[in-house]
Amino acid sequence: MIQVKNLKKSFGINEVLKDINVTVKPQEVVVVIGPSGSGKSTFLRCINMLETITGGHVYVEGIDITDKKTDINKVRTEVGMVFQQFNLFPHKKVIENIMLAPMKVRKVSAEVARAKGLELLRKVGLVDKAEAFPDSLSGGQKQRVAIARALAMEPNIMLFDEPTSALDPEMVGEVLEVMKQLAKEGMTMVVVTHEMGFAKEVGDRVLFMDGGLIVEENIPKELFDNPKEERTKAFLSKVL
Amino acid sequence: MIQVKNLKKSFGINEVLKDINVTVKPQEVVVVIGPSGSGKSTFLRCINMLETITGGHVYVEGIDITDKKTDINKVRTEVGMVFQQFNLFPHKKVIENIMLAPMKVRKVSAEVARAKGLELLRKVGLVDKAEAFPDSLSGGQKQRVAIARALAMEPNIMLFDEPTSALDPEMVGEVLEVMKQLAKEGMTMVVVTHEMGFAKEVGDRVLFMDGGLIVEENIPKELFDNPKEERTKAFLSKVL
Amino acid sequence: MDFRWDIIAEYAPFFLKGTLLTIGLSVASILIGTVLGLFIGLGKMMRNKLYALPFKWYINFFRGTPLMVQILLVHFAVVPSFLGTTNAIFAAIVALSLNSAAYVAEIFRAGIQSIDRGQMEAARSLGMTHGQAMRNVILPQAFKRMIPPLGNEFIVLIKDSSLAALIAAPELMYWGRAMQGQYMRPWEPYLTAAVIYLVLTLSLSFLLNRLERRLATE
Amino acid sequence: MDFRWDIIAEYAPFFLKGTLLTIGLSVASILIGTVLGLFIGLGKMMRNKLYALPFKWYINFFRGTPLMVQILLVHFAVVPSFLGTTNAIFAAIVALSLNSAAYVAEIFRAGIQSIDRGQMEAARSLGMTHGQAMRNVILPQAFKRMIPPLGNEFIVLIKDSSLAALIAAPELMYWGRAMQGQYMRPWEPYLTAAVIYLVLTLSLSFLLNRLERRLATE
Amino acid sequence: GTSKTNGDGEKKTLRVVTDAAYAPLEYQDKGEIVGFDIDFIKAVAKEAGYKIKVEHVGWDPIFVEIKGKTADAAISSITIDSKRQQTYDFSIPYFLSKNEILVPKGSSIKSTKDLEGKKIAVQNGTTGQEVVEKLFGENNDKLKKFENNNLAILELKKGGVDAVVADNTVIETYVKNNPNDNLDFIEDDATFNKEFYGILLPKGSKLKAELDKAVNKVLDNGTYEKLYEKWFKTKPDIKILKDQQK
Ligand SMILES: Nc1ncnc2c1ncn2[C@@H]1O[C@H](COP(=O)(O)OP(=O)(O)OP(=O)(O)O)[C@@H](O)[C@H]1O
Ligand SMILES: Nc1ncnc2c1ncn2[C@@H]1O[C@H](COP(=O)(O)OP(=O)(O)OP(=O)(O)O)[C@@H](O)[C@H]1O
Ligand SMILES: [Mg+2]
Ligand SMILES: [Mg+2]
Repeated sequence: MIQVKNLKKSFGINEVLKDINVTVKPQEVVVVIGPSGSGKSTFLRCINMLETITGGHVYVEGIDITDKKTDINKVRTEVGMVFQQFNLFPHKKVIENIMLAPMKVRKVSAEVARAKGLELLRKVGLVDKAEAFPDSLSGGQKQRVAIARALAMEPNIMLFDEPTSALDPEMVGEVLEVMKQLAKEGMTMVVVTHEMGFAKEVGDRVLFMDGGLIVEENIPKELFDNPKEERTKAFLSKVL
Repeated sequence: MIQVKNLKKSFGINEVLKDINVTVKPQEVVVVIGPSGSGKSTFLRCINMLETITGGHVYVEGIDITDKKTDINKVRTEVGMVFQQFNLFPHKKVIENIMLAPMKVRKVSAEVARAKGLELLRKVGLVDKAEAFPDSLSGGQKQRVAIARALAMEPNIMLFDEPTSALDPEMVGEVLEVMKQLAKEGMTMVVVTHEMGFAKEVGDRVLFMDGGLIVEENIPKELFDNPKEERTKAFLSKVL
Repeated sequence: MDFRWDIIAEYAPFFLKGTLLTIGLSVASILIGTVLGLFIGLGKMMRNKLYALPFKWYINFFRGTPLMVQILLVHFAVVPSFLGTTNAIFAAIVALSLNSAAYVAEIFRAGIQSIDRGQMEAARSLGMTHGQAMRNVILPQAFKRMIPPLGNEFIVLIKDSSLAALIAAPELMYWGRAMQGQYMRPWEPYLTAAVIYLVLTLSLSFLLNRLERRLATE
Repeated sequence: MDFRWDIIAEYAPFFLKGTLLTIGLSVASILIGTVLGLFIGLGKMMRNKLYALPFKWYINFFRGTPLMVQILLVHFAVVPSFLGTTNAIFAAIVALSLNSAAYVAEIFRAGIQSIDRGQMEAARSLGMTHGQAMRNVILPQAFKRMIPPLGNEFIVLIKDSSLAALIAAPELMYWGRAMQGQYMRPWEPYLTAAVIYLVLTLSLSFLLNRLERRLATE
Repeated sequence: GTSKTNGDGEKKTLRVVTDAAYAPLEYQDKGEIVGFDIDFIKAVAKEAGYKIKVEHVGWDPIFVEIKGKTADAAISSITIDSKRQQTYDFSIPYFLSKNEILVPKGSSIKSTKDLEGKKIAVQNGTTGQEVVEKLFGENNDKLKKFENNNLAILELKKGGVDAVVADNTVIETYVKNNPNDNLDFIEDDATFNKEFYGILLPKGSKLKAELDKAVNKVLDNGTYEKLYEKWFKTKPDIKILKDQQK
């Protein structure tokens, strides 16, 4: 599904990703953890080409997205992304947020897009907010709309970058619930998160990143209970 | 130590605190929890007169701070406050941040203030950052400096408003450690936090606030394990 | 001090005519300046530095030199070499439009740059092209943010149009100076003009404040 | 078009003299205007609305009317009623200072309001009085933020000082107009003046950019 | 005031103000104030035994300065008229002037009558403006008032107006000095009254008697004629000036 080979990324002289090699299989849920600044966000953004890659290759469903000939907009429709800061379009209603990309990119008609949008809103439990503007929603509601918006493009892979860390604690649950549901339906997911409970419950695999490298990877139970690397141990002792 | 009687606070027509009655005994650690917007911050800010109180009385060490004749600056030196956003003075070095109030308010000499400041920095483990500017510190370090700064006025009571919620997860521990140490030394503390582990370990009492009222209060174990009120149960089920 | 209300009354019709022209000049210039400014702003934001250069220097020139120079150049040098004759009102509109276009271009750029980077990233991650994202996501938000500074530029234009008096475009300030020339008294004409300008600019900024509050609550 | 370089060379010494006076006028006015502006800004921020009113109207007047009106009023009406005589350079400095004070007052207010509320709260919670917090915490930070907009106001003053030509203060624009009067040619004098203004404003904004970057990394 | 008397009874230095934007009577030649008026006032001062300092202050300030007695005298092609005489004193007339019309060569305008319906530029606040307004109505649409004659003439050159009305000396000098501009001047003694310039003095100035005597000397001893020829390349009509004194 996703194959990352020798991925390198520098900002100027600052090498943020040093040599990342990961394969994500279909329907797999991969959780990425690691200290701040370790390159987790940059890693996700490289998969979606929001950052220009400095070295190595990323294959999404077999297509090399670092290849100049690849239509990156085409690839992006296959990969949904959910951001920490939601990034809803504040000038559009909830339903319009969801309808916009299908209509503009897939040239779907307004009726079809709206029907699909309402269906997705039902799925995330917000069908009554369809005509509201994002500003009137709580953080948890915003993030659920953002997930619905990404799903509207019917992606095969979903990337989540700390989807719950900008939320008040009592809203974390409702967002994680939607994500668990997605995982259960077989969505391939890469999730950067600090929610260890979610990682244990839903994750097929956990990657621990530090200093631009994947220091350790394992199934959640093993990694949390028996970390092999010193750095993993140190990090987990602080966080758990 | 602190006595809050029939405290009311409105912003315009919005009554944020409805009728708060609390007594904090010397050396007690009181933890305040509750959903966003329930009035936790407003409650703390009223104790420190950062908000003008609409009704009721607050006594700090027997002095009615709602009385117009009370010298509020005098009372404030007895009550230290630590904010979610740290609020360090960015134009002053770490040590100067700590020295400023003792020198200006208590008219302490620079030497004495510096000696005291270095002692406090040692206590929070940051004596090597004395000459650094706040911007060069991590979030956890900033919050520890903020605690040291509040302690420099030798307050009898410390108020903490979500001191760890703006921090990356791996930095939460170092701040909680300093707070635990303070509690151990017998500081009277009122702490708004979502860190249930801290509440259980250090708290003498937990107040659950909702809708401007204290809905339930109890020792931590009881409140977390056997909440009596429906609202408490609902909140805890989301957060724990 | 004797303040001669009678001569103000005498000049009232001229002040009225002048005020109308002042408003006309400002409205025409803000409209033309906005359209022109959008193009120049887009030009300056082009990724190719070489193509962007002329737009950058356009902005530098019009923001870096006094409007008085610009008006005199346009009236006595530029317009005659195109039209073969001078035309004060035309020259005033041209100079004020060119000048405000430079400021509008910067307002436009600032408006676009004020939109959170996350908006473009969200749009791109949904598969939209840069152009689609601009049109559907960035520009609608940027335009809304441009309204207050554009209103401010309009106020500036009302005041700046007073320089058209130097080329004898009969706007408000021109009549103030004509009155001064006739009676050789400074207070009456200039205070009258000042009060009228004040009424114009304060009313406009009052309207703008209301508009801003409307937009904010929307 | 025949462009007569010889007459520009001939007027070069006067342009030089004029440039120096332009710089002098702007420097004097930004200095006086800043000091005055701080007071007016403080006045407008007074909690008592009634006391604040005159300061508010001072700002309204000087920001709401054209500088041309202000310069003419000061030169022909205000200064003579104090000094009994006119003095172009003095009047230019007075008018430009009064005008820039209104803008500085707003810069000052914006600077203070841009400081996060938490700073004042932290200082007060440590037991500092409002005055102590202002002096030790708010103002030092606000002043640093005021530097870029003050620099910008300085650039505006360089351009605005060209209006002093109208009252025969022999600054840059005055010599441009004198040259035009002597040779009855518009291009040479006005383009020369424009280029000199451009050099002044661009150099200043270059210096300001460097200063801003310095301040940002500090 | 600004004038000062030396201890040993030497005559003081007079502060004379002018608006040096009126070639060739007074203007700035690259910073130096020169012109017929300047030479003339120097000659008069010499006769009267004064030193002088001429300063360019602009047109309106002249009246402020003289009224406030901060300057001793002003010379700036100031027409003697009864309205001004209510507030100021004038020396005896020293110069004959009248308005003229400046037009492009070959213009259909041959006299003031032809100005009807034509666009006219004048300097704001001058007698030229007054004449045109008297003929065609105050603030009429075809009249453009500029800040000085320089801008008015430039406007004519660039085709924005059909004629400029200003003092004969200004117009004739411009036509003579700029033959390539193909401009012509039109006299119309029937409509344009004779005007006389005087030295402007504060009301009740003690200088008036001394200066009047000195002016007459300059008129009589040939200095005036010499200066006039230097600046205007023609002979002056001294008799008309003398007649005016009666
Ligand atoms: N656009 C950029 N320009 C320059 N440096 C950047 C940029 N984006 C990220 N970095 C740097 O790259 C490093 C890794 O950043 P990244 O955001 O990937 O970390 P992260 O693991 O997501 O951290 P966090 O948990 O704080 O989100 C950091 O040192 C950061 O400063
Ligand atoms: N300065 C203010 N002006 C108006 N309303 C305010 C102000 N400060 C707080 N409020 C309102 O008072 C209510 C309680 O706010 P408060 O900050 O005390 O809640 P909280 O329990 O601390 O929430 P959180 O967990 O989000 O910090 C909220 O509805 C808030 O909108
Ligand atoms: Mg990140
Ligand atoms: Mg709070």
